[in-house]
Amino acid sequence: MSITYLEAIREAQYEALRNNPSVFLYGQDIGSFGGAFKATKNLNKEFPGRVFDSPISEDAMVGMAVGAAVEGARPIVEMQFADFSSVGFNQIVNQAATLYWRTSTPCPITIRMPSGGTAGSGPFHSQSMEAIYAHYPGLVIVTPATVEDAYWMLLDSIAINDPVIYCEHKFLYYHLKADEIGTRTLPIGKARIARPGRHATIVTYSAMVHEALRAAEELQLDGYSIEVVDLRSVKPMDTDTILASVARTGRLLAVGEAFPWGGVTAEIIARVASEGFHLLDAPPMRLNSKDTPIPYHPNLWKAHRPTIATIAAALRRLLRY
Amino acid sequence: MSITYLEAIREAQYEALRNNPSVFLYGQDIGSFGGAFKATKNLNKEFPGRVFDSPISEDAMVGMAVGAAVEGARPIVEMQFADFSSVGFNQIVNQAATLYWRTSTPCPITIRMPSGGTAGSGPFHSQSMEAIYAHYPGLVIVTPATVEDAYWMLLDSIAINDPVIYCEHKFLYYHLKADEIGTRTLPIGKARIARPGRHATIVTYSAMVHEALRAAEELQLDGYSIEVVDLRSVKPMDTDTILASVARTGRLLAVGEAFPWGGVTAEIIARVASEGFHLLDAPPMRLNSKDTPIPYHPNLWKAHRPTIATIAAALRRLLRY
Amino acid sequence: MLLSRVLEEKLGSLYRAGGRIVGGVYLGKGQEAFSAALGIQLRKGRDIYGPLIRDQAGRIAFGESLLDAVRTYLGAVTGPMRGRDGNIHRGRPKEGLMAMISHLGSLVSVVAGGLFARRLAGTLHDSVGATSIGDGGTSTGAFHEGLNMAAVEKLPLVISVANNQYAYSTPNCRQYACVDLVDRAKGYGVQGVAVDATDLGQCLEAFDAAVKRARNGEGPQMVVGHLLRLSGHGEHDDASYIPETARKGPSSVDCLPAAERRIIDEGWMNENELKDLFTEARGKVDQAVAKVSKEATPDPFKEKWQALSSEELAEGHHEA
Amino acid sequence: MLLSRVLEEKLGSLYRAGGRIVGGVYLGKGQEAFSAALGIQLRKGRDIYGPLIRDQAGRIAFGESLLDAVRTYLGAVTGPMRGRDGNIHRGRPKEGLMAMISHLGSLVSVVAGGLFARRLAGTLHDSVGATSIGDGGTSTGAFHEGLNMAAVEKLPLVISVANNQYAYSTPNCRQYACVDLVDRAKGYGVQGVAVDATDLGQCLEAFDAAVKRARNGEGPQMVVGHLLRLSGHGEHDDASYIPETARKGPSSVDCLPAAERRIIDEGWMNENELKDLFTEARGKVDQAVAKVSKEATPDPFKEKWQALSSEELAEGHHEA
Ligand SMILES: Cc1ncc(C[n+]2csc(CCOP(=O)(O)OP(=O)(O)O)c2C)c(N)n1
Ligand SMILES: Cc1ncc(C[n+]2csc(CCOP(=O)(O)OP(=O)(O)O)c2C)c(N)n1
Ligand SMILES: [Mg+2]
Ligand SMILES: [Mg+2]
Repeated sequence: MSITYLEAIREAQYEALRNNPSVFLYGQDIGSFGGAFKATKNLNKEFPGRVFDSPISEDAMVGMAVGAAVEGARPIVEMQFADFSSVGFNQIVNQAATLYWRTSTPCPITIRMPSGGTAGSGPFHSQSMEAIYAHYPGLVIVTPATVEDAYWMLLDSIAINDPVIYCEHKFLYYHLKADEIGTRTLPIGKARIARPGRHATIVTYSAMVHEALRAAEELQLDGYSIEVVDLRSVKPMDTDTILASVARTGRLLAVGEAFPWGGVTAEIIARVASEGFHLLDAPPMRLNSKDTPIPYHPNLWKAHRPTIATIAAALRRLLRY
Repeated sequence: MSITYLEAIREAQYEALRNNPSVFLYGQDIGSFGGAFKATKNLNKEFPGRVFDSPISEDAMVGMAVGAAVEGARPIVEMQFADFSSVGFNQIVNQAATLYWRTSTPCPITIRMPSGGTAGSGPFHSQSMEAIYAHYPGLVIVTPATVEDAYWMLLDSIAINDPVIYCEHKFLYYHLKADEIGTRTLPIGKARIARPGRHATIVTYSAMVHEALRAAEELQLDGYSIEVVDLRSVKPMDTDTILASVARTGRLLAVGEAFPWGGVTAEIIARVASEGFHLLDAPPMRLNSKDTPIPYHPNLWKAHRPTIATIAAALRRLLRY
Repeated sequence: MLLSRVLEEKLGSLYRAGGRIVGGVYLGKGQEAFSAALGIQLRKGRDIYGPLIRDQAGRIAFGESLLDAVRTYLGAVTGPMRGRDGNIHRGRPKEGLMAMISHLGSLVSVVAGGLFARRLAGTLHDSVGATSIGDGGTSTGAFHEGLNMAAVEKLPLVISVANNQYAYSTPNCRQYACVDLVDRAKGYGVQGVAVDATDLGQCLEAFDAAVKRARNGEGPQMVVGHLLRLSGHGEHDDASYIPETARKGPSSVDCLPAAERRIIDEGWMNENELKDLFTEARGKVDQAVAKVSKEATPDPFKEKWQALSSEELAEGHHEA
Repeated sequence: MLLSRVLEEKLGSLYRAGGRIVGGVYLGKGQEAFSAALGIQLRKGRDIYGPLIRDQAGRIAFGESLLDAVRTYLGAVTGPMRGRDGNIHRGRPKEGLMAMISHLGSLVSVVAGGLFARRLAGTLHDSVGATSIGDGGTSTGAFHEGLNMAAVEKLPLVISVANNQYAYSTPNCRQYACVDLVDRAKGYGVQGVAVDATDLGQCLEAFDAAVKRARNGEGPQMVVGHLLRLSGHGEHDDASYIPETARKGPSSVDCLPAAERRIIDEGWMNENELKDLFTEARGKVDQAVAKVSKEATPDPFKEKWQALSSEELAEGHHEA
């Protein structure tokens, strides 16, 4: 028996619904249809009256979740694709994110965002919006990269008394499997050493963790041992674990799938450069997607985002320094 | 005679309307009322039928500008406050920003965003959203800090065949004055040395340029000469000018008024750390507002954003290193 | 509505005097009857209320204290917003009084969400939710999505549309093209009525009926009130863009003296009793202002600079 | 509409065969009459058309080439989107054919803006703009804001609402609560009519009249068509959530055979002539697919990785 990343997301919602009567699910086509990706498959049968098909109204979906949270509920909102959260943006960054700070009323909502690129999905079904939300005070942004984290971090997100943007990567939905969900992982806010190493550190998150791991394997053949840090949550970002890794290796490559201006990789480098400058034996590097919308055709898409090959090439340059 | 930053914005729109029949203005209360800040004062009298009061529909305001641009117009959209662009966000980042790349049809629209904090304005009338827009491919983001730039960069923005987010700082509207508009400034994309110096570089933009200059004056009394770089546009960001300055001084402090996670200051530091690592004699530092919504009460507001005092303190730490 | 008028006049004069009020002042002059008529239908502790810009009268009717209002306007740290947010943005969500953000329309779905959660929890009983919007606010996507969602969920939401003919300086003709905003109700599958909002009697009747229908499970209700904004958009605005014709039009009646006349004509009170009420109101307001004036304003060194409620997830400021 | 059906059947079978089609396939089966009836009213080069998901028939009627469709679905670099965007997102804005983004509702204001600019430039003359929306899309704030703005500006915009009873898997009862979506028209100050969209005759009449009214300066027009989506949401979807009752309901009539029967009954064509038309259509589609199959797909090394049209403002990629 094995369980996929997507199934882990379903199971976590199952658990949350089972254990906490305040939890409910709201999103387009998540009821009897089970969601565009089947992340809520059968949940509306198993928990009648707690899984709702919403109108195509992302702004109102988030607003209603905030209102429900004020009344003590713990709603999980599913965006059909992260990209569509752009029309719910205001309710997320101005309504949900400011509620506690303004009024001392906690806002325990979880917004699930199917994120990231897959071949043939194009500019509006492939976006990674974690940096957009992380810029705003009052939100927690998680980016699970493993089946275990998909499960435990979703449960943790639901338990947190603040709005959580849960970025689940669509590329991992079906491909990524584990034998079982496994025991509880690290808490949100702590990064994970996905692979220990001595010569350089890659700091990354979400689907890029797996590309980074494969690039690290490739470099192993050349005799280099590369450490891979999986951030797990990009806000809060676990600066201590990053710095400790750079202290061991002296070299840093930050890898992300999002657009290149600003974002997670810039934040990683800014932290290490400011707080761990003396740890660096070489200039820190970063690798992102290109500065264009995400292309539809697989030929282009594969070249738009970082790949094993471009990560490995960047590592080689970093190690040569 | 003198002219304020705000008047320069009005004058630039006057010039654009006068010289180019394709230009029109669309925004809330910008017609006979002349805008919430009077940036369009009298323009609807001077150019009848070219300055329109819009409904309270930021999404549609931007969408309509895109459609108009396709037909050859050069619309200027005024957001009443930058903060309200959050409800026009989707049309900006997904409709306007992708149009040229997707269809080869240029999208020459200018969106004016009254940005930044002023005392007593609170969490929803004080935001600086430049980093949010800069993250997305397909947009140009300008942040004028002087009367001259307010004028020339607005004219340049209108002339550019791509969507431009013109971030005008409300704090500068009335206080910042010049004797005259002056001759044409640098093109968009080029940074300006606002003050030359030898011991450290502050890279900043918009209203913070003036706080940085005053902090530099303060340090002058201690015998330090601080260079201040005014980015002028945050995307494109003029890495060359930044690096050349850091090459001269060996020390970098990036200052911004926006929220601390990511954003312009992280991008500055990431570029310098990656491309100018060997130029740095000390760890680069950054100074932003605090990671909470922007407070309403002036007591809190003054402590939330960087000030002359906190910039000077940061410089002293940077110089001691 | 009388106390509201007295309070707002005081706030206006404090604003003009300068120095005491932090930020802007936004008044509901002329809208008291419409606003209060909804507020008094609501039961604090049981119903949910999401007031907007011009709902001082509705707030008082709902049961918000004078002190909450004055403390917020004066930026006292003792107020519900502790100086973090101001004026009309105040609220106590846990007590059913929502704290609006500036973005118009965005409160509709929030109030709907509160009702939705109660129904789910089995605690809805006969409670209702109510919120307001202006003519301008009806043009927002948030208003549309929120009301449509409330209708789909058949929630007991009462939406009061105060059509005061202007959105800041923008007249109705630049805001919508239907004959009457109440024409929108049918398109949402919502019951709608329109009233002359300068007439307290009509307002009371309409909201009484609408709130009853909502409580009875008949789904969202819309009440459109026709009136004129009798103040500037804020106290910084002299509203000189409102033409004489509108200033003298049928909607320009001030609801407050009209209500007083009615009260006297009907013999419910005499002039002296009314005067006493005013004197009493002035006393309350002056007392509140005097009290709050002595209270502390926020101290940045005591302020907890943290946006999250979860201590363990708060990041440092990453200051230089 | 016949060519549209033949093309879409081909695209569907290419999708199921795998390997050739890039990404998903979204068909308009059952909606051809409604879509084409609008498309043929529009004059390419003079009117603006913003088709949506299920408007293959309207596109053909408007004058979009088969090659543009096939090239986009097959991701050929020769197509209007050059492999950068796909399937139903294609368009040629400079030729009046808008290229939709995915976010539903967001094209309404864009088409309105085109008309607005023309009026300003004095080039509007009798041109109109038209765009489509589904039952689901009417719940978006963008739809509301766009239509309201078009009404305020009194633009010659025709909006066709294809109520096919489902938004992906979501039935109408979870999408809106009014009796008929045409009830929304009045609330915008827009003229609205509803038709049985399975009946080509009704569709033709309604759009003919609506487009004429728009050309005559009567402002925005709404035509609501009642039908059933006869395909999955996309070809990956078997639509098993549509119950038998709906599949056999009055709206489940397939407009194409219905139109054929009518044509034969009225004696406008005989069966053989119709068959010939089909054969001809199949020939055209096969030819287009054969041609495009030999064309180049995009090459990342030849691709210009630049989102801005202004060369001098493009930044490097800041790659490691
Ligand atoms: C989405 C959004 N855009 C712009 C504004 C700025 N704004 C504040 S109040 C106002 C006018 C509101 O008019 P209306 O809704 O009619 O209410 P009234 O002030 O007349 O009571 C505007 C444009 C805002 N608050 N929200
Ligand atoms: C704002 C937004 N949210 C979600 C989606 C995802 N989505 C694509 S099509 C669709 C259903 C559309 O239904 P409808 O408008 O009725 O059109 P139909 O497919 O029936 O023709 C959804 C939810 C989207 N495209 N845009
Ligand atoms: Mg109004
Ligand atoms: Mg539909």
